[in-house]
Amino acid sequence: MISKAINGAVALLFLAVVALAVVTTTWITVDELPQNLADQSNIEAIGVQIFTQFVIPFEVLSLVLLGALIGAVYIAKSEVEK
Amino acid sequence: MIPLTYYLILSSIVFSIGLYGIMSQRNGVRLLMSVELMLNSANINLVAFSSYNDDMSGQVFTLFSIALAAAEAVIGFAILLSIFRMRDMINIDDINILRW
Amino acid sequence: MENYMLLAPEIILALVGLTILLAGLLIGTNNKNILGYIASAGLIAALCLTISNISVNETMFYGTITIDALSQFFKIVFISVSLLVTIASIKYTEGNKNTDEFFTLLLFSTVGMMVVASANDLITLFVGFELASLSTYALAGFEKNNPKSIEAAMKYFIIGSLSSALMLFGISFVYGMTGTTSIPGIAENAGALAASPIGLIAVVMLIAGFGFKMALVPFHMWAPDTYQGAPTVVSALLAAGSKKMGFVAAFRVLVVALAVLSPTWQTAFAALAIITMTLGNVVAVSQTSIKRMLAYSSVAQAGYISMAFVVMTPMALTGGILYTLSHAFMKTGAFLVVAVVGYMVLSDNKNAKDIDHIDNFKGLAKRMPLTAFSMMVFVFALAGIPPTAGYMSKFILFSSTIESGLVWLAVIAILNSALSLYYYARIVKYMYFLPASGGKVSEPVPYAIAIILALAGVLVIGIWPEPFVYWAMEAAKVLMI
Amino acid sequence: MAIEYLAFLIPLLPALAFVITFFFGKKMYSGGALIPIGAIAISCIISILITINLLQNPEEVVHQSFHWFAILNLGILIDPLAGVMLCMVSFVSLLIHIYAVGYMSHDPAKPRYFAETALFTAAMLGVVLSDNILQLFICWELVGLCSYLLIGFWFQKPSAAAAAKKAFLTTRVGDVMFLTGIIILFSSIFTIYNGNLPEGVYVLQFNEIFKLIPELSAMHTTILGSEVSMLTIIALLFFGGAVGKSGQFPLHVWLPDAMEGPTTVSALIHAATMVTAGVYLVARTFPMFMGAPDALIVVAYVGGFTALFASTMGIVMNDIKRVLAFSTISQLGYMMLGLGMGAVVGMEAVGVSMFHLINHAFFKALLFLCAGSVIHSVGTQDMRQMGGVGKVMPITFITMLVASLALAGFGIPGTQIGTSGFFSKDAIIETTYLFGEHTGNYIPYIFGIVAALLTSIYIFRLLFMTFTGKPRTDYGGHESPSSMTGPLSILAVLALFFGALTQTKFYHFLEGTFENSFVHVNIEHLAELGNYHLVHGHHGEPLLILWMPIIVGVAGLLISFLIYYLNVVDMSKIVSRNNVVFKLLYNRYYQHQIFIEIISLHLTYGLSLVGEFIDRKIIDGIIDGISDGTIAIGEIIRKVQTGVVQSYATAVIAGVGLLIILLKLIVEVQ
Repeated sequence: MISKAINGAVALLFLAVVALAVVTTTWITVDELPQNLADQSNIEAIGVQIFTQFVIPFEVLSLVLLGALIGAVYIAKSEVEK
Repeated sequence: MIPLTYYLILSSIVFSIGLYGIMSQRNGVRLLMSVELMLNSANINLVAFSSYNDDMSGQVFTLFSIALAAAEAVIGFAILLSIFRMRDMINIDDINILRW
Repeated sequence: MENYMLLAPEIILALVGLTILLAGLLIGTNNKNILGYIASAGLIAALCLTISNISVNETMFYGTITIDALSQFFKIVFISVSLLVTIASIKYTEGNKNTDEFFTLLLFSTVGMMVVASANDLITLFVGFELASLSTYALAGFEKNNPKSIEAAMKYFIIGSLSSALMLFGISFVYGMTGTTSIPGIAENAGALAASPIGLIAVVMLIAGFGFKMALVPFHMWAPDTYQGAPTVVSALLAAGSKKMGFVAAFRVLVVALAVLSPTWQTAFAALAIITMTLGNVVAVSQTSIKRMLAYSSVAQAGYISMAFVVMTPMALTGGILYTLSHAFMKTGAFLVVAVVGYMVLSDNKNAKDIDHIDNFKGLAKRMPLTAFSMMVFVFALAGIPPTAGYMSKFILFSSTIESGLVWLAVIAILNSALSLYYYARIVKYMYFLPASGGKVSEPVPYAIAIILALAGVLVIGIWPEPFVYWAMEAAKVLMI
Repeated sequence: MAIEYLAFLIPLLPALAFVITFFFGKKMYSGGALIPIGAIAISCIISILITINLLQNPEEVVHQSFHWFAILNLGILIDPLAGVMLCMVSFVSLLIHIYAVGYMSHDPAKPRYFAETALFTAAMLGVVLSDNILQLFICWELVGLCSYLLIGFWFQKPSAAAAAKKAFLTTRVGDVMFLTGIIILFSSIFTIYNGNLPEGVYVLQFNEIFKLIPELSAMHTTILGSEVSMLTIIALLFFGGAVGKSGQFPLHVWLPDAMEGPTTVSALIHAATMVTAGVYLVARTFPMFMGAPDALIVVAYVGGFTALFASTMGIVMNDIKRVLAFSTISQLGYMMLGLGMGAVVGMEAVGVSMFHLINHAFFKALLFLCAGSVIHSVGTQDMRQMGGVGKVMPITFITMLVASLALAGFGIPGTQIGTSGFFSKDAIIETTYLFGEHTGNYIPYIFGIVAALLTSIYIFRLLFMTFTGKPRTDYGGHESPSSMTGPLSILAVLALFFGALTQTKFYHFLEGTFENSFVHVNIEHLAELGNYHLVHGHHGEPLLILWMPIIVGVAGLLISFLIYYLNVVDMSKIVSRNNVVFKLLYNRYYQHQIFIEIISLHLTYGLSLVGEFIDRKIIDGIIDGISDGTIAIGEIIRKVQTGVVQSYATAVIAGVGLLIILLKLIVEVQ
């Protein structure tokens, strides 16, 4: 129980530090958000970006998923059947 | 218009909850949930920054990170499953053969 | 048109990985040895292609990938380590019906590390990081019926995902302040980040993420447990390969992208380097498991390499980069020796416990002279005794530290390396000066080849360091723009 | 005839012999001993021929070098200093290898022995031949490794394994200092050139280093509030390396324990060659010491104190090899003392000290080999179990007597009659007197003269206890085979006559070491940098001073003769403090006896015991304490690793938090 309290205190302290930093920072933002959000489809823009600019990470991501799949199946599979 | 800081405070709170969880929970599944919380709080940040900076790459990053979080969870559950099969429980603080 | 040939090593390795996976479905367990040879062939091809493009400098794919001296240097480190591990694993996986998964994951993790080495964008970097991590989580738990192996994987996984989350959180702030994920773009806009309080938090979180891979204290605690519990060949990969990924990522992100914040992270690395090398060496002294001892020694070595971040002169970066190469050969070699000894112990007694206990090294010089001699060279190299690779790297690193006026740091490092000799010499004592408990054993050929290659690497760099130093210098130039 | 072109063969042949013997020795005669013997014989011949050439033409030193990497090189330099050292090392090594054929004849691990000694010889020749400090360091480490392997040659004995480890670790302390010195030197040179090295300059080559001595000595740094010259720091760190290797106080603790190895190893490595590497290092870098204020004085004091300290302990040892080990430490102290006298006599100090080094190599190797011969025959190392060995082993006895006379330095001053030890040791003591005369500081002289008295006491004690009287146990020895007595006789001849024959030429030859085609250093000028005032033409010391060493030598002989031959004092009674006064009164020579009792026995014996106490308890204790402390701390810290993964996560998070706070504080301050 005490350890949980300590953990809680650590987490709260962390929150305080980050929140303080967030509040005191002046963030660079665009002056105002695009007015009519419904007009803009960001889906299309994201799609284009994925297949142009971020095509390499995307391809690597395919390897990640495959690797995770192989690893997970291998580890989770029970070895009882001979 | 909601100030950007609100999103960031929210994500910090979520992140801290995740931190608390990973430090205090003994159940493996809860631990994984905590990790997901932390990853997703970062996603909130990324999306918020993305729209407030009017730059699309943050949202693409978010998509990637969601996929990665899924892959991570898969591996995590596989390891937990394997632990469960071996010891019939997933209280990970009892697993300490390797120490010192 | 992009020059795809420059990415050929990654493509080849990914394709070879897939081929192995498919071929594994078709051939029987007894013939699966061939998969190891295919993987080795793929790695050798990738190594040759990387070396042939060693002096290229090109940015590709909308600036997400860059091929330069630094990336090629680290790719060669990663491929060499994987090659040594793969060759040794031919014996380790013999008769295992999951050989295909093993080699596929091994190759995938190598691809992940190589992507990190080339990354010019935080998204690429993060995805590559995760590819290498996820594959190695599974590899650490490869002996899934061995509670130690699963425990190792679990600890590695939990601390690993915590670190990725911290890193991603840090990245998100960097993105928020600079508005871009591209590394050169961040370098341009990092001024605002440096001026704001959030910059410090972002840097610390990034250091935590990279420090997890590098095994810097206090982000190191998974390392001894995981290195001890994981299959020894995988420990070699983690200690020698995956650790270096942390360094190359830190070089790219901190030194190149966040150069304006250098006062912050230099201070952080100064503190971490001192704590890391001291704690690593002190705790290593009292270990009885060789794998655990090597793990702590590897923690300590990470501390030495981190000195490059503190000093930040071209010579120090050269030393740090050369150290990663030397350490790759020394550590892989040392872990492979432990693997051979484990093999020997198991062939003595099928149900042996604690196969990595130091007692198993008693009289090794009598039982396996080649292995014992190689181990002696490896540990002396780790301790920094000439004429080995470890000595050369330490010499350059420490002398550049003194030259830049950080004499106190160099003194701490030199004292630490003197202390480290205590436990390294203990292994030599066990191998050469204690009676053997069995007859002569001949090393399995794959292990012997891998160990001899590592030995050759350690000695060649030690005796003829000129080309390697020159090459590391070229890599360091990339960082000093 | 250009024998110089073959110089590179000198270290290469023994190295080759190592490879051949190591891999194929098992199938050859006597463990492949002939291969190293042949190789070293050729090296020895080449060395001697080159040195003879050098004698006729001291300006033309042999220098070969090839590019190694970037700004470093591998090279061979044979100047007068290296030349004499080469001849000595290869010659002594050759004799000991021949001797070992007989001595090791019963040991099954012969091939390993001969391979390791061959490697040692190669490395030692490498140390001597190096033309740059880095190569010297590499060979230096290799020598240390061979020493480690050979001390632990009989690793089945736990004491041997422990001794090997101790030797390795203790000398490493020195090696770390040496390495630090090299690194500081390297970076200082970089600073001097501002990072722009001239083309074709190998920065760590001796000629380059010596060229930069004025600049180095002008660089200063602050240590503990006082301004210190960079050169002094570098020189003292080099000396630290020499202290470790040459068994100087306080790093001498490994040398007595090193006697666990085979006696031939003790003779070769721990008497004649490796332990003198430290002295050689100081001599090699002597211009640096000349240019560095205070460095030579430190060398002199450490050397002198070691000479005295070790000789007091030599008196109480009962193990024949340990007596010789302490004697070696003490004599090495003399050599360092001699080098330290460079503060007054300049280059002559190198000549005097190296002359003692060479003579010491002959007579100390001889002492060890005689001891080995005795041990081989008697089967024990404890002198209390010997006695009367001289009757069964006449050749060994005679050669040992010669060696002892040489060690104690018997001879007639003012003439050319005397053992080799007489000429070299007395020269050192005379220089210390000169030092006293010119600086008013007679402490080095007192160190030297008292140590000379004690030297004479312990060596004749050894001689009388071992070779005279009646056998105290039934050991049934026999004279050793001719492969052993042959080398003994050769060494005995050298120990007897080498000094007298070469004395005058030797100093003159060595004084040219730093003035030749390779390096050209003006010692006078350097002495000014180091604030030393050199004196020239010092002859006509009082007759008493000339005779003093021989007087104390004879006094020591008499004391030992009385106690251990005539048994006028029963040592066991003294030690047990039984009725000392009674015996004293009934002795006719009571005046003399009191002198012996008080000075030599109680005082010296007490002093020896204190010395041993300091050695065993305090110095060993500190070294052990550091290692135990480290282990204990390690044990505590490792418990932090609880094995529970949440605590690891907590550590990561706490680490992040602490780092943020720490950086925040530091950044605020900045």
